[in-house]
Amino acid sequence: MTEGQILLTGRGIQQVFGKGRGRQIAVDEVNIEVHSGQCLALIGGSGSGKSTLMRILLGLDKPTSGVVTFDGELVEGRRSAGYQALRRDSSLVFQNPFTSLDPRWTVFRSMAEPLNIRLGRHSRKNSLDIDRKTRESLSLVGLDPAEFLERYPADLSGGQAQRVAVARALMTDPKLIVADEPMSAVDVVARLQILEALAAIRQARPETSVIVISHDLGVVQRIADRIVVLHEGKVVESGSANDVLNRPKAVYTRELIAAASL
Amino acid sequence: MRFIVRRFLLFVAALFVISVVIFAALRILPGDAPSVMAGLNAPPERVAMLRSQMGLDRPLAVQYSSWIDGLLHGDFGISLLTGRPIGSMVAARCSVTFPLIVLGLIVAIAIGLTFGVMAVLTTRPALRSGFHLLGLIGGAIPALWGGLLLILLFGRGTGLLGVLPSQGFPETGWDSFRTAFASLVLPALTVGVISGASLMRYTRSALGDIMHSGYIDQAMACGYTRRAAALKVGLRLTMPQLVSVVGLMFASMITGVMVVENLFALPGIGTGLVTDLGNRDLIAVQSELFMLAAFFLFIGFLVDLLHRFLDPRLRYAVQERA
Amino acid sequence: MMMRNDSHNRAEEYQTGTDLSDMRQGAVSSVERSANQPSKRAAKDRENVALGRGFAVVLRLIWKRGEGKFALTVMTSWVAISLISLFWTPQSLWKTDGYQVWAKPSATQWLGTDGIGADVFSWLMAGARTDLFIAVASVIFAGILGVLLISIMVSRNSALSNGSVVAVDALISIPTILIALILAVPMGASVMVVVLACGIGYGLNLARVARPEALLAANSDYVGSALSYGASGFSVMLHHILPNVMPTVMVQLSLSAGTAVLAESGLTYLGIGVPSGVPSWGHSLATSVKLIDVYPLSALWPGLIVTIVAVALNIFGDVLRDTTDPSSNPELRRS
Amino acid sequence: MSVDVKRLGVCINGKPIVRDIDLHISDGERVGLIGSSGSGKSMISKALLGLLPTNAQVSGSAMVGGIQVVEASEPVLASLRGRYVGTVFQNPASSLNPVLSVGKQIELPLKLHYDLDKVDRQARVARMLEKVGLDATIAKKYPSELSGGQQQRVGIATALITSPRLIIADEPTTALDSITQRRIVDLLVELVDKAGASMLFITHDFSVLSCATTRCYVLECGQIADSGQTAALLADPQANSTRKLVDAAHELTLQRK
Repeated sequence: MTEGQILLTGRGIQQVFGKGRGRQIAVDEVNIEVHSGQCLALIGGSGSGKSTLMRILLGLDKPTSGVVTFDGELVEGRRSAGYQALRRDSSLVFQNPFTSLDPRWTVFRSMAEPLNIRLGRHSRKNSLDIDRKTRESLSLVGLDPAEFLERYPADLSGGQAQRVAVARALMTDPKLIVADEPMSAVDVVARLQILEALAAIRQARPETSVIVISHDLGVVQRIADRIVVLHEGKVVESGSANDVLNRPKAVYTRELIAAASL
Repeated sequence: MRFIVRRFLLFVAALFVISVVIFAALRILPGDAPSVMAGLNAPPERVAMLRSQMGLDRPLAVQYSSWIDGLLHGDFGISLLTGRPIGSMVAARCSVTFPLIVLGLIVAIAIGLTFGVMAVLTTRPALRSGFHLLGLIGGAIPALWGGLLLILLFGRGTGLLGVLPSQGFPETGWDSFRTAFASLVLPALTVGVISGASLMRYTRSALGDIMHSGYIDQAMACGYTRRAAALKVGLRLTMPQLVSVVGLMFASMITGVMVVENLFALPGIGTGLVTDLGNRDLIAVQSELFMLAAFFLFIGFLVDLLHRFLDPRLRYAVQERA
Repeated sequence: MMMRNDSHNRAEEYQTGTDLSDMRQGAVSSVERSANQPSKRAAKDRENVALGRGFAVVLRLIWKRGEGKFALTVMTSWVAISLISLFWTPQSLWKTDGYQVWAKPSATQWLGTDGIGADVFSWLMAGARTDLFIAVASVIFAGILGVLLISIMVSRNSALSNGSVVAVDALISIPTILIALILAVPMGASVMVVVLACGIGYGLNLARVARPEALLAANSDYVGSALSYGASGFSVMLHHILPNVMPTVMVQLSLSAGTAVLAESGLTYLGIGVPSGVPSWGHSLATSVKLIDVYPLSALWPGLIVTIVAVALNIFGDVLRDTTDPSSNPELRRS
Repeated sequence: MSVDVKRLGVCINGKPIVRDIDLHISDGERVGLIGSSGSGKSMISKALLGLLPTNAQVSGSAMVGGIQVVEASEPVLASLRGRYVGTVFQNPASSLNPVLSVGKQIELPLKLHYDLDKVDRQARVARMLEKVGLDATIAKKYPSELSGGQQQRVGIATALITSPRLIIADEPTTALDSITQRRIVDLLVELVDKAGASMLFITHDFSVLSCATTRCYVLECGQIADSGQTAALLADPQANSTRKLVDAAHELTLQRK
């Protein structure tokens, strides 16, 4: 496939926690780039630093050293153009769908939230418009709007709730969707549904970039274009999905492949 | 260790703040204290003499620092009304109040823990709602009324059974141990039952939550019965919470203690404080309030330390950054 | 300057990009704007109706339970008696009779008379309104203080939040009565002493009790998500965190109302609560202590009433918690 | 130890969670119980152990090693648990007692069921730690100081310390990352086989099941929907619910080209 423009880059990113004896390098000299329209899988076990790296790439945490750019703009502090652009053009999907949806809000209200924040509660872009967009997004992830819009999270299964979260991420038409272990808190059947939802999004919106974070190579094989394997804070392998899955170089990658094979 | 030091510094800081608050509260007293004390038609010279005796003619900063200086040296000042040192006055009152609090606490813990655990362990719905009702009503009884009921039931003279003294404390204090103890039984029961009821509610909800946790499943899977798991594992796991609750109970009990002291005519801190306040004995009230506050802040300090010590998750918490 | 311009442009591009029909947005006519007005109002109305219905549903759910019926009945009667006592009591509060002191209950004086010959029953009835005021005022005060403290405790400014947590931890060990004593020294016995002491004490307690839940909400992913879309800390507090701690706050405040009534009786008895000329249940209880030698059974009534009210408020708190949570309550979710 | 479940049903507050469960585990056999979340699979394991909440009603019959556990008294069940039946839970972080050191945690079943002196118990704990691949120094640590994988190894050691004849593993790997997951399953299977014990392995993931069991039951909406050899079901699923689970497993595991 043809590679789009570079959307997000991280150069020499390092994150150190604590000092003295407790000093711990969570992310060590990581270079990473995401093109628009690309799906990048960030793979690593627990403690590999993948979530730390994600927070830095999204501008939510400040790295000890290193530079992040988004859409050509430097991400540095809350006032930088890159940070503002990230807030505007990126969306997050969290690991546990039930803690990422407010239990006291209906699906509709949760989904409308990003636009309400963006446009102010009583914007001219009135409720009709938001209404239409929620319906569109829900249908895209394979949920019937008529059935789900007025439900509360307590009435959803894990897979349904996570797809609602994915649909919410679509509401702002982001250039980048980041999904942090979106499938590890739900059962296999639900995992497949979420995977299908992500694939549908990529098909409907080919310009949208997706970063999927996971500990499991198996779940990302169908959607990832590129794979970056993180181990103990370092990138041990990166390349096209095909190369990494079929011709792994690092020992750790081979272990991951073995663990994900039947 | 660092936690202990930090918490101790906080304790000292809180002491300082509360001393300033008490000091300030007594200075903005409406009605000039010396004139009140001297009486209605006292000559101005007498008022002025009282004023200088109380040290009220000095600048505020000097008054405050000499008060604190005295406190640090164990000198709490001299009561102008009785002419006795406040330190010994308070000590005498404490010898009534502290045993009362401790007895009340024992009653409360005995009732609260036992019934709380039983309420969790019982499977009979009737018993369950019985405990529920007990907790509700027990915690809603005003101390004054509770004391009154006990007097009506057991008080010597007026009571139906008339077995226990309901008024006063022996002049000789703890030298006549049996009478002294007997006169504390009804007051201690009053505050103990009321606090016990709320402790029972806490125990029931805290232990009830733990019983639904994986820790109990694991303990039972190792071979404990449900009962044993509740007693050996569940109670231990609720301990940090319960210690906090008992610590707070100290604070909530003191209102009841003061009330029953007055009701049962016990010469304790509560009765003393109310008398001194009525007499506008400024110096005495100031020192007594401060000592009470210091006592409760210290209890709070101890409870926090104990809480920390009882929960290894707090001691050894690995910093998680997943 | 360039950058700001750029981001501004993109924001507009975004707005127009999402909806082609909004291309004319730059020149929105006043007609269109006013046309949008009613729908906005309709939305607001719908919200209010939903809120009202939620309230009605909660009330109905509370009423459906036996203990809820009891709590609601007691609370309604309390308010009703308070209102009635403003206009009418069986005997005038100030009618005293020097020949009729410590009288036994009779057809005119249902619970007898006190030391100056005033009607005990009438004072008990009038006491309802003072205690109602104390309960409501101290709950409002505690609620405001508590919610304020909770907001500070979970704020993202770590110096502020840590500071407030330790401060609350230290102050919580100061008993309510001590606060009342300190206040009573300059203020004398007054209703405000009770309200302030209870308000401060219960506010601190509320903050401590609700903090774990507030933290849970504050650290939750739904708050993280809202923040990542650029929501302000204040808006997240208002729309996510506070609604999620509200059940705990309500329960705690309901319990506090009961405790305030109990505290009033204690403080008044000790002479630092409601002053002696004002009717209150504490006053009636204190009277009944003296009545005990004369007519023990009528001494029981004031205490019984205080207990019943406190029990009702406790029950109300419990029932409220069970009925206001949509995640455990399907009936609230039905729309 | 064999397990024989006939027409088992569990209701909670009158609401049926599972019903009509027929399930058999022979001596030394590793059997799986698979179903998506909410299918009631954990309820079955809890019913076998007598760990159901007090508001649950159980009907039918469940024989564990010749003992009827439905309606059995608490002491009988307790003498079974930890001695003849070992249990590994889903999330060790929320099941290992946080105030017990690892050594004391593993020692607990020995202490409750056997009259051994302290030295003997500690020696057994040390041997057990070695078997599950943990360092002996870990015995003094608390669960919160360990990683997820280490915690689950402690969970396995606790379950196996008394050499029980039946292991019930309730989604033991769900909370772990994929590599750790694989290692834990391999370890569990190895230890269970070596001891000659039987195992009931509960999961929602067919790929894990295929490593851990030879035969399995598929649970859907509280009822057994399908059963058979794990490999056969995986190769050629017939029942609808089985096919859904197998398809998902195929889709989510790597097929080497």
